[in-house]
Amino acid sequence: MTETLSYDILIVGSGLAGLRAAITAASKNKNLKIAVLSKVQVMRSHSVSAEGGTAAVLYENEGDNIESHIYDTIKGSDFLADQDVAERLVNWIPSEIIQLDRWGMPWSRRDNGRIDQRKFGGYSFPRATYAQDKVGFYEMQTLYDTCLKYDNIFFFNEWFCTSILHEGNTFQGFTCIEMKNGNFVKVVAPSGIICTGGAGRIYSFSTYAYSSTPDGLDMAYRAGMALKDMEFVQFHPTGILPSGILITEGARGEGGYLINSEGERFMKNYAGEKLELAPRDVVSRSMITEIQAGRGFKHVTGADCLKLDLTHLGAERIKEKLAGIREIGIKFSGIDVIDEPIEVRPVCHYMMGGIHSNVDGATEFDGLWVAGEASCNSTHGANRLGANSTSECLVWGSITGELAANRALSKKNNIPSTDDHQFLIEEKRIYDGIFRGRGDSNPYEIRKNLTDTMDEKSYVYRNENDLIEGLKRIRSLKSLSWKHVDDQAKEYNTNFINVMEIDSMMRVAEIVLMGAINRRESRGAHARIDYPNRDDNNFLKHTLAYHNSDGEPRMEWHPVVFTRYAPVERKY
Amino acid sequence: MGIKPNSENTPSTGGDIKLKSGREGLMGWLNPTRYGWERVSYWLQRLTGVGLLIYFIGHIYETSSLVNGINAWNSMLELTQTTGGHIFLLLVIGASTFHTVNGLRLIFTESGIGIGRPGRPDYPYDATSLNYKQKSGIWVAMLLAAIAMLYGGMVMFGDVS
Amino acid sequence: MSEETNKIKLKVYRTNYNKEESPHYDEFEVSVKRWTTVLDALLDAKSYSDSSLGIRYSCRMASCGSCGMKINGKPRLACYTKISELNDQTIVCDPLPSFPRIRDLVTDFTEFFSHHKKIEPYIHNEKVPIEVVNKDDLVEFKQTPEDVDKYLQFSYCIKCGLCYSACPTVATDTKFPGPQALSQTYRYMADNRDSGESTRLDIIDDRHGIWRCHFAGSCSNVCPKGVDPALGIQLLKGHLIGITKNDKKIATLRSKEE
Amino acid sequence: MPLLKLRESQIMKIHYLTGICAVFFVAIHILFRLIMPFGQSLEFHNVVANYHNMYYVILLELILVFISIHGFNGLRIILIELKQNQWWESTITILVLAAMIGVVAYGTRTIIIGSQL
Ligand SMILES: Cc1cc2nc3c(=O)[nH]c(=O)nc-3n(C[C@H](O)[C@H](O)[C@H](O)COP(=O)(O)OP(=O)(O)OC[C@H]3O[C@@H](n4cnc5c(N)ncnc54)[C@H](O)[C@@H]3O)c2cc1C
Ligand code: HEM
Ligand code: SF4
Ligand code: F3S
Ligand code: FES
Repeated sequence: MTETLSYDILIVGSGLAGLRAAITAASKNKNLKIAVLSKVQVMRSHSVSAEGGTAAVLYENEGDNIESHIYDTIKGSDFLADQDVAERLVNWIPSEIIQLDRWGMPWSRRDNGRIDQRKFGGYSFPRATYAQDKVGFYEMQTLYDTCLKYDNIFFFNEWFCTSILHEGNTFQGFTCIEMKNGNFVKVVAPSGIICTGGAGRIYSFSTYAYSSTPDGLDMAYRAGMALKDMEFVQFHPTGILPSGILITEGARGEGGYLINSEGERFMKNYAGEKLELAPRDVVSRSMITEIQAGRGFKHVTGADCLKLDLTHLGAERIKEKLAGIREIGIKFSGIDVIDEPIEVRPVCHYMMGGIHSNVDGATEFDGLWVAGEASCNSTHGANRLGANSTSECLVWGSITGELAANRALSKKNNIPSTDDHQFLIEEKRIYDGIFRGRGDSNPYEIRKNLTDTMDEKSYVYRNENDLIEGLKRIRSLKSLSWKHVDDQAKEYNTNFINVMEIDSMMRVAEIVLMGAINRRESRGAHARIDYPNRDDNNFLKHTLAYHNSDGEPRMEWHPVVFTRYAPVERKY
Repeated sequence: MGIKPNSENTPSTGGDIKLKSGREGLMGWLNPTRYGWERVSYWLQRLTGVGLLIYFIGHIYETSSLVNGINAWNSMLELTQTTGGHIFLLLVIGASTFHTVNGLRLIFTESGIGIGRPGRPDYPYDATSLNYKQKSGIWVAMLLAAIAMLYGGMVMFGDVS
Repeated sequence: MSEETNKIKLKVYRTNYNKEESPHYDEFEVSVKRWTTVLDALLDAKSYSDSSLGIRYSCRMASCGSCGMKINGKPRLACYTKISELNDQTIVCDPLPSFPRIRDLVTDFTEFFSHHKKIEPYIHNEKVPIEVVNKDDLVEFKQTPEDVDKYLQFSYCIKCGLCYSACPTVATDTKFPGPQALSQTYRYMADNRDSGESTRLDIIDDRHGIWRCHFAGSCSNVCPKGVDPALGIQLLKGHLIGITKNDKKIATLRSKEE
Repeated sequence: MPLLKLRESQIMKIHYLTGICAVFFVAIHILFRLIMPFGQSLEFHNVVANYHNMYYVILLELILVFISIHGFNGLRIILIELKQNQWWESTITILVLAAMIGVVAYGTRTIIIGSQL
């Protein structure tokens, strides 16, 4: 049954990063055959949910400058960002904005026909380039449509990748399941790019799509690559109840307030200058502090929350610039933000961590790159600024696309060796270990348990006891016998896929908790009650987690790259 | 098995997977479920169009008896000028009125007139194209069809000799 | 506003053609609250009653377009349909009509996507280099907010296929591009950065092209995103007949000083 | 056949135009039925008398041609939407054209002979 498909470049994941990479590679040379593999239909990737904006310096004549964007990013990261990477991001992104405009992106415009920008948290200039409040959606659509121009891009809709094939440290390909018919297939190529996005579904209360599970990260981890900085999970201040769907930061960028039960605009007590537009970690912590001080609201579900007030913006402004969140509010919360403040609560939103890579997006394997949220090239350090993630996806999408294409061109006639050894091991792992597994607990209950544990034990504020308790719970869940698939059909077996996803969630959740336990300081999104201060002497370094065949990950440290800014205290 | 890249660049290993077409076929044309007045009008326009075509062909045949002289004509009249024939004619009157009026509406809308302009849709979304002009056009067509049938009935049944 | 729980019956179309399973409905009892969506209910059933339920979903916020299905007789997005707004104690879910069925509620979109691809849905412009090569030369097209409003509505489309499955022509005509692809033709035509109008009009002015739309309006009736494909299609027809004129002026690049 | 090579938009223009013209022609045609009591208007000699009116004959011929074009094209539309393959589509086109010509010819025969009665 070992079907082998051979392409020149394999891109796993079709979010912003994946599609951007595909276009760059495809336009480089018509003869390169590029496969875009995705476990959802290509244009359904999680990136469509991104709402607020893409940060870029466009108006230097109005006072913005590259330097300031770099510094904002590094300061936002609590100085854990690699500074050369942040520079690369900021220098590159303006051309991506223009490129998207040429490809048909419906950017919101100023009256004179130029691209408009709005305020976003943590920036010293309004530089979130936006298209209403559906930025990610429009970007995805623009990239997808542009991909259709190239006959050498092949879309593998609903192909689930399970593992990386490699020979030593050289990338060879992926093993995948074609979901439609259940075939287990080997796809090989000289170059590969992993763009599998974030893994926020390891939390219950999360803004992520159901498809945002860590199987991409886990795939790299199992192959021997390090996952970096996984303890840094961003909690976005404004997720609605009960679903966790996001109200974009753009809502505050347009002038929305956060209020507590005393009707007070409490952010003035925490970030006197930037108020609601302080970085997300700051706002989320302030919100939890307010709630703990008893100044929160109770949602009908029983959850504590605060309110986001947009009523003063007026109907016209909301309908024009925040149409999407008005729709979301009415539909999923029953509240029209024109008339009423909406209940919000900090919600799992972004993983700063990911597959360890360098400034070019290159991984520890030759021929394999990583781009987008799945990567951790350390642009975002300990805390990402809003609107910098779609930027990252676009920039490293094009960088890695270019590099992967170069390698593929130089290896055009070297058909990768097709040794079946790893393929057979993987087949055994997923078919014998999972598909025909003999667990008795319901995997979906296990998943609920796991994600609830993460919500409870490693939320905005963390402490040693909780984290250790959480880790214990995850490990005990892991040791239960739950790996089994009730649905034994071959075609479109989502049950099987779900169980594989849960399997990867276990490992990655464990890494998040272990990283959080080891980092005995508070930095960016990682806030320890027991170590409330930043500790640059001991922890100004990245966490790496390597797979260990005996189960527990092997934790290591990795230095941060500094070019020009020395760490200072972070105030807003 | 074997990879089958197709023109859409969405390869599949194919295999023995069977799919069943989900097309509704003719049922989809009249589709009983709730799609609004425009769907009703679509269906009536089609039905009346075909009905009229059948009548039209019949009518040509009917009148062709003329060439065979007065007897042939009269025996044809005997066939058609019956109560059943009149009821049929009544339906034709209704159908042609509806088809004509609704057809004129369609000619306008399908030329992009009276259908509205694109603009920013605000939630809850109401499609501009399904505006009251269209709906009233459909209702007027139905109303006129009813009136025409009433009038036709009066003419035919009122003073049949 | 209290948190009432309510039990409803969920009837789900089940079949797996490869296992020669004949189509039937499975019934699940699900408890729902005021905000429970059909997707929530289905996932509840999948997690705790029958994990073999085949269903496609992802974003759960009506922006990815995965979860289209026929709910109580009408094509809708499962994640966008609250059970409380259906006012019914029994919710019936069928796969989207007019799409080939893979299994249970999951349908095959290959043909639908290929229709979209056929209309060349990307910017055509001979005057301006579409690829930004020289990174020092970063200027965008001039496009005012009014210019954006002319096509923005049509770019709301999430490719969910609801319109396609509601359209009576699609029910029998396999070559008809369908409301989604046709409205995207309009989207690009109305965009003043694009000058591919004649190419695309040529493609859709075909025996099975745009004229197979008879303004049944069902597409706009079911579209969850307010795209109003019927509007775009009729406006395109106006252009083809020559009644309405396209007064679009092709946009130019902003000059560096502006 | 060049006729078959008409663009669909041209065919539809014809379809709409014939539809619009039909409105007027048929209106006159029906008004002729109403200038005298309905039953009477159908008597043989009255009908034949009409056929001797040159303008009316032209009107009838135009109705015949226009409605045939419109109606049979409508039928073609319905049928090609039903089933799609090369054979079916060309067959339908040819059959519909043939039927159209047949009906027009047959109707014209009535008109010509009728006007000479
Ligand atoms: C609600 C929300 C709003 C946001 N708003 C903003 C914003 O305003 N500005 C901003 O800059 N950022 C924002 N972000 C963050 C940003 O959207 C994401 O970081 C970014 O879209 C990630 O894109 P990606 O290309 O890396 O991956 P994704 O878009 O997540 O795509 C992942 C892809 O990988 C595929 N995949 C995963 N695993 C596998 C596998 N095993 N096999 C095959 N395929 C696989 C998936 O199918 C998918 O195609 C937001 C995020 C959320 C959740
Ligand atoms: C009197 C004025 C008439 C007008 C204004 C008119 C108008 C129209 C229009 C606009 C359509 C196209 C609808 C669409 O695009 O979906 C149409 C379709 C059609 N018409 Fe007419 N029509 C008229 C008379 C007739 C007559 C007398 C006949 C019968 C011989 C007829 C038969 C048809 C048929 C069969 C269709 C195709 C139905 C379809 O496409 O759904 N029409 N008509
Ligand atoms: S036009 Fe509307 S219904 Fe059709 S695919 Fe797009 S969003 Fe869905
Ligand atoms: S439903 Fe179909 S017929 Fe036309 S108006 Fe919409 S495409
Ligand atoms: S799950 Fe994405 S549209 Fe419903």
